[in-house]
This record gives sequence, structure tokens and C-alpha cells, in this order.
Amino acid sequence: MTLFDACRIMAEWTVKVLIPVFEFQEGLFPPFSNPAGWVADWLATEGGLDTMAWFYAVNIAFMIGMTNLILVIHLERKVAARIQDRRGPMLSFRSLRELGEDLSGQAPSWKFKKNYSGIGILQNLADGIKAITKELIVPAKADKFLFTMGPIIFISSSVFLLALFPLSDRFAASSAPAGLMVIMAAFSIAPIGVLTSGWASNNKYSMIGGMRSAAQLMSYEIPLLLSMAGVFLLAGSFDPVVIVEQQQASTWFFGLPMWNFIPQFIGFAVFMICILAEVERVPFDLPEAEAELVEGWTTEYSGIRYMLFLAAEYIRGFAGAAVATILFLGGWAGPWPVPPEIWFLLKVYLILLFWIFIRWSVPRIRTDQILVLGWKKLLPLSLINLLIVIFMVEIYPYFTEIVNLPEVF
Amino acid sequence: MAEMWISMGPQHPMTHGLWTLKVKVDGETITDADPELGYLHRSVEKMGERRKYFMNTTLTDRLCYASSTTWTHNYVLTVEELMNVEVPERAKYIRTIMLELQRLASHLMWAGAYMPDLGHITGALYFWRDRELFLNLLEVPSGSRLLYNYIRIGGVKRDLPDGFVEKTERVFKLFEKRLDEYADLFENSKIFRMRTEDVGNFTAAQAQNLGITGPNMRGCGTKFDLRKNDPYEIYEEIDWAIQTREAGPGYSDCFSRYMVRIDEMKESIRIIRDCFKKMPKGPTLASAIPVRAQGEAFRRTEDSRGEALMYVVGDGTDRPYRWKIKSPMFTTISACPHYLKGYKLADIPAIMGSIDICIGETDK
Amino acid sequence: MEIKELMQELSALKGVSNASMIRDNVVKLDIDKNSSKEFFTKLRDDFGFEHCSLITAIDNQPEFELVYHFTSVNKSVTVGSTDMSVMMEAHVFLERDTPTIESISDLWGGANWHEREAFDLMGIYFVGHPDLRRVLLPEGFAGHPLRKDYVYEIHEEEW
Amino acid sequence: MSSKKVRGNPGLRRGVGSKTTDLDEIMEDPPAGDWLTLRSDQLLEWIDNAVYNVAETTGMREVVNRVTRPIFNYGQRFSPHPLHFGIMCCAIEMGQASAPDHDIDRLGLVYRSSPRQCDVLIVNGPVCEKLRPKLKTLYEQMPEPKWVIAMGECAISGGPYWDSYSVVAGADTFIPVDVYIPGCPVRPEALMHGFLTLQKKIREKEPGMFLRR
Repeated sequence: MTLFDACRIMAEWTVKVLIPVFEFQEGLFPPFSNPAGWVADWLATEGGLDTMAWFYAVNIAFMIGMTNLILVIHLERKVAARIQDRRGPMLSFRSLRELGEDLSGQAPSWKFKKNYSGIGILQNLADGIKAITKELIVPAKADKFLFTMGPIIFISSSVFLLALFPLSDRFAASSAPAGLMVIMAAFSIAPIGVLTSGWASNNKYSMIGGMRSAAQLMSYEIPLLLSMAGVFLLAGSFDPVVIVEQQQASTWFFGLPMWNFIPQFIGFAVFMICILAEVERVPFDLPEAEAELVEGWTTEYSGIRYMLFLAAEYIRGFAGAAVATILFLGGWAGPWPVPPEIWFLLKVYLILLFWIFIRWSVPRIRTDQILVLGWKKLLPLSLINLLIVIFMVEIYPYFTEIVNLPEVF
Repeated sequence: MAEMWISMGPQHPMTHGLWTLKVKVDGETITDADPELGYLHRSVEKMGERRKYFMNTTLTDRLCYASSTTWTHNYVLTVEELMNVEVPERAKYIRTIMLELQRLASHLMWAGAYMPDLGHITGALYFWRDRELFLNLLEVPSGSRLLYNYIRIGGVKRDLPDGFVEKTERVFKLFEKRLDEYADLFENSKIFRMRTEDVGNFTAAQAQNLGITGPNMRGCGTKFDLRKNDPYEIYEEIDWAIQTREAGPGYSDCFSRYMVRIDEMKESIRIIRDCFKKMPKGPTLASAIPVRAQGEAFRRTEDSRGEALMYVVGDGTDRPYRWKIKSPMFTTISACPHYLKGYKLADIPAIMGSIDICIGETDK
Repeated sequence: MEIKELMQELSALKGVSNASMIRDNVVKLDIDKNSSKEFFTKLRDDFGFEHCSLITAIDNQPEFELVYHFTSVNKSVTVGSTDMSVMMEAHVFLERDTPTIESISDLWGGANWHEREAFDLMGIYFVGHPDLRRVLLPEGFAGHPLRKDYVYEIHEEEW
Repeated sequence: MSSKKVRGNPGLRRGVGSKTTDLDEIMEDPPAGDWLTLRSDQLLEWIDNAVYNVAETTGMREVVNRVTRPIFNYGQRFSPHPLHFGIMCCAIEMGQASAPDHDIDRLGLVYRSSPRQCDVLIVNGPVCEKLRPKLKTLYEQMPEPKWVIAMGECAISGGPYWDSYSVVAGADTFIPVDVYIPGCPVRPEALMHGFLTLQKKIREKEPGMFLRR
């Protein structure tokens, strides 16, 4: 049973409850100009049920994504702290008792030591709550409309990503035939938001950060897509489900599945570097290079806007790791006792862990160097990878027909 | 993109202190620069004229927050020359040990502050972790973590406590092991080399004319170290060598300046070990220390950042008539348009970080 | 060149008086204000003092005194067989009414900000300086605080 | 409406009586001539005022505040993000506090370089005349609610530079200071204690943040 089927059943149950409610509302008011009745009618149709089911599916995907977001941020902070020989945030669940005391009006107790002896996952909660309470500043000379639109574009396009990648073939909010293309399209909306908010802030640091971001993301789109093209060529589809199935189907020695990172190792390497640049993490975090550009294009954003920027970047990182998993690491494929969804998340977290290690152990590279790397090294490499795949898929089988070569690929 | 001025500071992660760097950029390329100081001008020189000679060590301690002992020592050396005070032999050794420990702590502070400039926060925390070792060592005889007030006119405040030598040796063993580990993380790292090599170049002749001294000058291959070239305390009797590096014939880049400081740290350890071997027994404070002074005197010492020079004029009272401080960073910052021009905006932190800025001494 | 020779050659120059050695490696002398630029040019070009260490302004009440410290980095002047680097200390006296002197920031780039500082804190005017602004104090600060006649408010009692 | 104006109500934040009890002032319609050119932010402000006033008069504000205050306060006190800003010696100790030996990140501190994203301004050194306007600007650039920690003697009273012609006698002469940490320089442990003291102060003194006013 797929996620959509489950959502469909849930939707049928909900509709059974909702229709009488709407009909009751229709009875309260005169029938003309009251949409409640129409809504009730529409919900009963197939289209209405499907829409309802989609609503549920997307919400579940969103919730899973947001849970993962908190986990990823927590992982980043804790692993970074361990790399640096520290302990990282240690806010314990006991601190919630203070919250209880305050809510119930008891006398406050002060146990700092106990508050700071936990695993620290509540730190993200505290950061989030605080961000809501902060003042939202719009600089006096900023372009107010674009200043507001920038975060909307960036954050919505990032959150959109969450609905697009499947956790397994049965657990997908959407499994469009062109799924990966849509994901990459959503990925490339973000530079517009970055450029918009960088320009609208009326701040030189923001503007340079926005320009850098645009230049970097645009120049890395090309090798990124070219390195993906090999996988598409091999699978003959943009559909994540088909790509993962193809990886499972092609076997190697001892019948082991030949995931794409083995034949297309160059493509895998290029893709990992490009996606790292695409999600703007060290060593490619030039747009928010703290040393020279203060906070880059987010310099003028305060409060929840800034927090959402940060969250959206982690969502993009999570989505990037998910795409890498689908394309090269065999997606949700794995031995039986562990469910495929868990396999998928395990692989994603493995990549994220790898990124965190990179982030906290290398310096940042320079603007001109990043462009040189992108255009002069990664682009030719991705083309070579494409040539290899074309040889594998088209030319070698052609010759095998003529001269009876062994079927390797 | 048209040319524009960008103002960095006084609150900016690049500045490592309070100063403003205005750069004119054409796209991302720097075409002009204009440093501005004075946000931390505390008028130490004027205040010194109101205080007695021995009170001024409080102010000199706070001159440079990363390397306070070297400045106190410079002042004390100058005043001792002015007053003709003979310092006991053991005090000289202890002073040398403290100076070199301070140099280690200061260079570690610099290395820690330099890493975030290149986007490497882990490096900062590693170096600061090691700096803590040396702060603990400095705390043992002086009783304070950062501003020691340990070197006094006529000697040092008190003798080294028991077990100091063994503790120091333990720290050195650990630190040397870690320095070897860090070589893989920093100087052998490809990205670190990409960021630092061939960036912020200046030649030796330029450095001498513009007043860039200390490790920055030795990064050009110039063999000039005041510990050897104008010896004070017991540097003559100790077995050590001037550390130089050069990026090419007669010029330095950020990487050579980085390496000079790493080498100097290793050399400091050698000096301290030698001091422990040769240290005699005896008193640590001169018996008779005058209060008044007449005449003028100046001494220069090798601060962690370059040539430190103090010039004191006494008029026969117990307070200095004029007290002038020469900070090596003052002239180095003034020369920054010369070594910033032509590089990228992203190189500014890499360059300005590599010259080791300390605004406390610069603004006085 | 040996340091003794240096002292003799320097004292033969125009406007130089009271040349003496105050330490093994330090030559001290007084210069006439009017021939200072000529002297400094010679000092840099002929005697190899590449580095201007410090420019100090002293308010001697009534006249001002400027003290220049120069260093020979490349050791063109030697002290016996030792490795010591030679320094030169030059004193120039200025009248209180006209505290002006020719700038040497075109000879030594490092002297630029030392002169600005002397202007800022002591009010010495350097003729020919490219950019004589305040360097430490904010623009619009009244007076030159290191002068002895500068009065300022201290908000606590002296102990 | 200029957005440079500090949006939060300082009187409310400090718990000193509210200025917003005057009905006419709050419920005042936008000026008649402006109806055609009514901008969304003006409208939002008007709605804000209206809702706030209704909540204030009906006592709804107290009820909502009772519930939201502890929750918001929880976030505020456990997530203080200080400004990455160093003045003098104490700044070195501030940096050393985040080193592995002391690890101030345990308290959830993240140093932000942009004042827009900060909650706490640590004044860690003497404030000179030339710096004072800049520091004031930095303080004003920070979003409400914000707190100031005066770290070290220099920031408290001028410290060793008490008789200087250019050092201001303490940071509290021009910005409100919440926590004073004595010491010259302040040790990292003392800085941590200062943050815990700030936490205590936020929990006890900070009023809720019901509605943005």
C-alpha cells in the first residue's frame, strides 16, 4: 500500500465527516451564494477525494521533512562540537519543567546545572521560539516589497522540495514521471530569491553576496545537470522510482546490485561537488562568507525571516542529499529486514554526515577559484562521464550485436 | 560593476579589533584602500604622564591584549635603562621564559583568529584549545590568565614555583605532537594553500620602507630579529636561530607569513627548554630600585608582532615626562593599501589576518 | 661601514651637531630644522637606513622637540664583529609658534602615519605630507591632547 | 511611517507602565486624506493598534500573555545570540570562552556577525569617544527584545582608563545595561555566569510579547 492509498482512505473517512458539516452550514444560510454546498458536492467526487488525499500526503511529507530538519541541525551542531573537541548545546528536557512552573504560576526554581546536562535537541526549539518573538526590521532604504518577497521565494521553493522526493516507491507525496527534473527546477528557483533579497536589502554586503550566489549557482547548474544526465540516460527516465529500480536490476559481481556510483564514479564525484555548491555549504559558502561579507545576503534580515532562511538552507541540504541518494546510491534499496524508508534516510544521513565533516575541516575557497573549478574542471569531467555512459548504453550494445562481445554492462 | 567603496568595521568579523577598512572595489577586485584607526584610543601616553613609573605597568599590560607581557617587558627594560637598574641573572632567565611563553600564546591567538578568516572555524578552536595550555602555564607564576603584571622594574614579581619546569615540559610534549597533527589540517591542505599562496605579496625592500617588521618581515626572507640584532635579557647566551621563510626571492605571501609564525612557535619552545637548562639560582628582584629618573632612554624589543620601541623621558620626578610607544602594527596597518591593491575582496580577510593585527597597541 | 666611521661622517654633514654614541649601536645627534630634509635624504640613500622606527614629538615647554629613530635593517653599518643592527636617533627642535618641519613620508613610507600621529596628538605640521589628517582622534576634536598645556576634565579625584 | 523607528515599545519591555491606554489615540482612523493612498503597512499598523487596544480593554491581553509569556520567555532565555564584536582584552576571553575548555556553546550561544540577528550586545572593553556613536548605532540596529552585558571594568565605569581624555565612563552612560560582569579581564567562567544571570533576569523581569507594539 502506498502513501497515497493510505491518504486516500483517510480522505474518504474525512469526507464522510466533512460533508454533513458543510451541509449543516448550507442549511444555516440561504442556499444561494453559499459555497459550502458546492464544496460538499465537490468533495464527494473523485477529484475532491484525490485533492484531499494529496493534502494529507503533502502534509505528511512536510512533517517528516521538518522533523528531519530539526534532526539535521542538531546533528550538525553536535557533530561539529565533537569534531572541535567540545560538547555542543546541552539544553536538557528538564528545562521544560521551568516552562511548566511558569505556566502554572509556581515559584521559579533555579537549577542551571540540570538545565544544561541533556542532549541539546531542545536548543533548536528555543531558537525557533525566540525567532518568532524577535522584531522584524525592514531597513529604511530597503525596497520593501522585494525585501519581503525574497524570503518568500527562497523559503517556499525550498519547502516545495520536501514534497517532491520519495522516501520509497510506496512512500511518495508525488511521484511524477519527470520527478527529478521538477526537483532540479525547484532547486534553481532559489537564486532568484537570493538575488532579490540581496539587492532589496540596500546593503553592499548583501548585494555582493547575492551576486556571488547567483554566479555560483548558475555556473554549477551546468555540470550538475550534465552529471545527472548520465543517470537519466542509463535509466531512460526522470522518474525516481524507475531510476532506483534500474540500479537494483543491473548487477555486478556475485549478483550485487551495481548502483550508479560504481560505473559512473566521475559523475558521482562531480555531482557531489556540485550539489555541495548548490546548497552553499563550506567550502562553497561564498555567498555568506562570514569573514568578508558579515552574513552575506541575509545580513539585513532579522527574526523569523532569518531563521527560516537558515532552515531553508538545511532543507536544501537535506533535499540535495536525497537526490544524490536516489541518483547514485540506489535510493531506498537495501536488505530486507529494514524498511526501505529507513534505508533511504540512512543513506541521506550518511551523506549529510560526510558534508558536516567536510564543512568543519576545510577552509572556504575564493570566488574566482570556485568559478575556475566549476567551468574548467567539473564541466569537462561531467562531459567525460556523459561520454562513458553513452558508450555504455548506446555504442557497446551495438557492437555486441555485430561481433558477439560479452555483455558486460 | 561600477567602482564602489565598501566600509568594513568597526564591527566586522574581518577586523580582529576595532578599526575600519574602507576598500574601493571594482567588481570584486580591490583598487584602493583606506584604513582608519582610533576607535580604541585610550590615551595611554597621556595617562602615563600622570602615574608613577612603577604604576604604568598596569597600562602596559593592557596595551596589547594578546601579548601583554612583551609590552610590559619593553617598558620595564626602558625604565631600567633610564634608572640604571641592574637586574639579577635569574630574573633575566625567568623574563625570557615568560616572554617566549607569551609569544607562543600570542601566535596561537593569531593562528586561531586567522582560521575563521579563511572559513575554518575548527582551526580556531583547535588553536585556542592549545592556547589555553599556555595561559594555564602563564597563570602558574603570575596568578592571572591574560594580564599578568609579572615583570616588574628590577626583576620579576616572584620566583617560579616548584614543578613549573615539569609542567611546562608536559605541555610542550603535547603541543609539539599537536603541531605535527595540524600540519596535515592546514599547511598540507590544498584549499588552505589555494587561499594563502601568492596572496598579499610584498617585497623585503617594501616592508623595510613601509615599516613592516617582525614575522611579517621575516616572511620575506629578511634575517632580522631584534632578539639577535639588538640583544636584551639573555638571548645572546641561548642557542636558537632566526626563523625566516620566503614565498619567492625576497617577497612574502600569506602562507610564508603563516609558516614563519609556526616555525617561531617551535623555536620558542627550544628557547624555553634551553633557558630551563641554563637557569642559575639566585634572587629575582633587584635590591635597590630608584623611584625618580632623569634623562631619556629607549629600548626596542621583538614583540610578537614586530619591533616594539618605547621612548621615555624623565625630568627628575617620579613620573615620566613623556612616554612614547611605537607599535609595529601601527605602520603595518598604514601600509595596507600597498599589499591589498589588485587582490580580490575575498582575499581581504586572508591578507589582513595574516599580518596579525592587535588594535590595543596600535591605538594606544 | 663601522659605526665609528658613520658617526664621523654624519657629524661632518650640514646642520648636524652634538653627535655622540649613547649605546654600542646607537648614534645620537641634533639636526638643524632647516637642513633636516637634506640630511634625511642622505641618511636613506647613502648610509642605508631603510627603516624609520619612530617619530616622537615632545613638548619641552616652550619649544617642541622631534625625535627620529632610524634602523639599518640590512646591516650596511656594523658594530665590530657582532650581529647588532645600528640605530640612529636624531633630535630636531621647533619653536612653539611655528611647529612646522618638512615631511619625510616620501622617503620612508612608514613615517607617514607617525607624522600623522604627531600632528594629531601634538600639533606638529609636516610640510609636504600627502594626507595630514587626524589619525587616532575623531575629526573635529579640539586641541592636541599630548601638549602639556592641554586641559581636560577628569571625572574623579586623583588618589 | 519610517521603519527606522524602533518598533518595540520600550516602556512595555521595561515593564514601566503602558502608553497605549488612551483610547482615542489608539482607535484613531487613518487620516481622511490618506484613504486613497493607504499602504499595507499603515493598514497593518492600524489593525495592530485596534486589536491591541481591544485586547487591553477587555483583559484578553492578560489572559493571552499568561499563556504565551512563559513559552516565549523559554525561547528568549535559552537562546541568547550575542553579537560578534570585540573591543579589547575581554573580547579575547570571550573568544576563549567558546574554545573547547569552556565551551560556551553549551549554553546555546551562537555568535552572529550581523546585529540584525542578535539578542545580546556584549560591551567588552573601554568605549572611546570615537566609538560611542558607532556602538549606539549597533545597539539600535539590533531587533527587540535585546539585552546588553557590560563585560569588564572598562565597560562598567572606564576601569583603568578612568582619567583618560577619550574613554567614556562606562557603557551605561549611553545604552541601558542589563548585566554587569566585573573583572579585569573577565574570566570565561565569569562570562558564563553573566549569561546565566541574564537568563535569570529575563525569566523574572521580561514581560510577554503579546502583539507587536
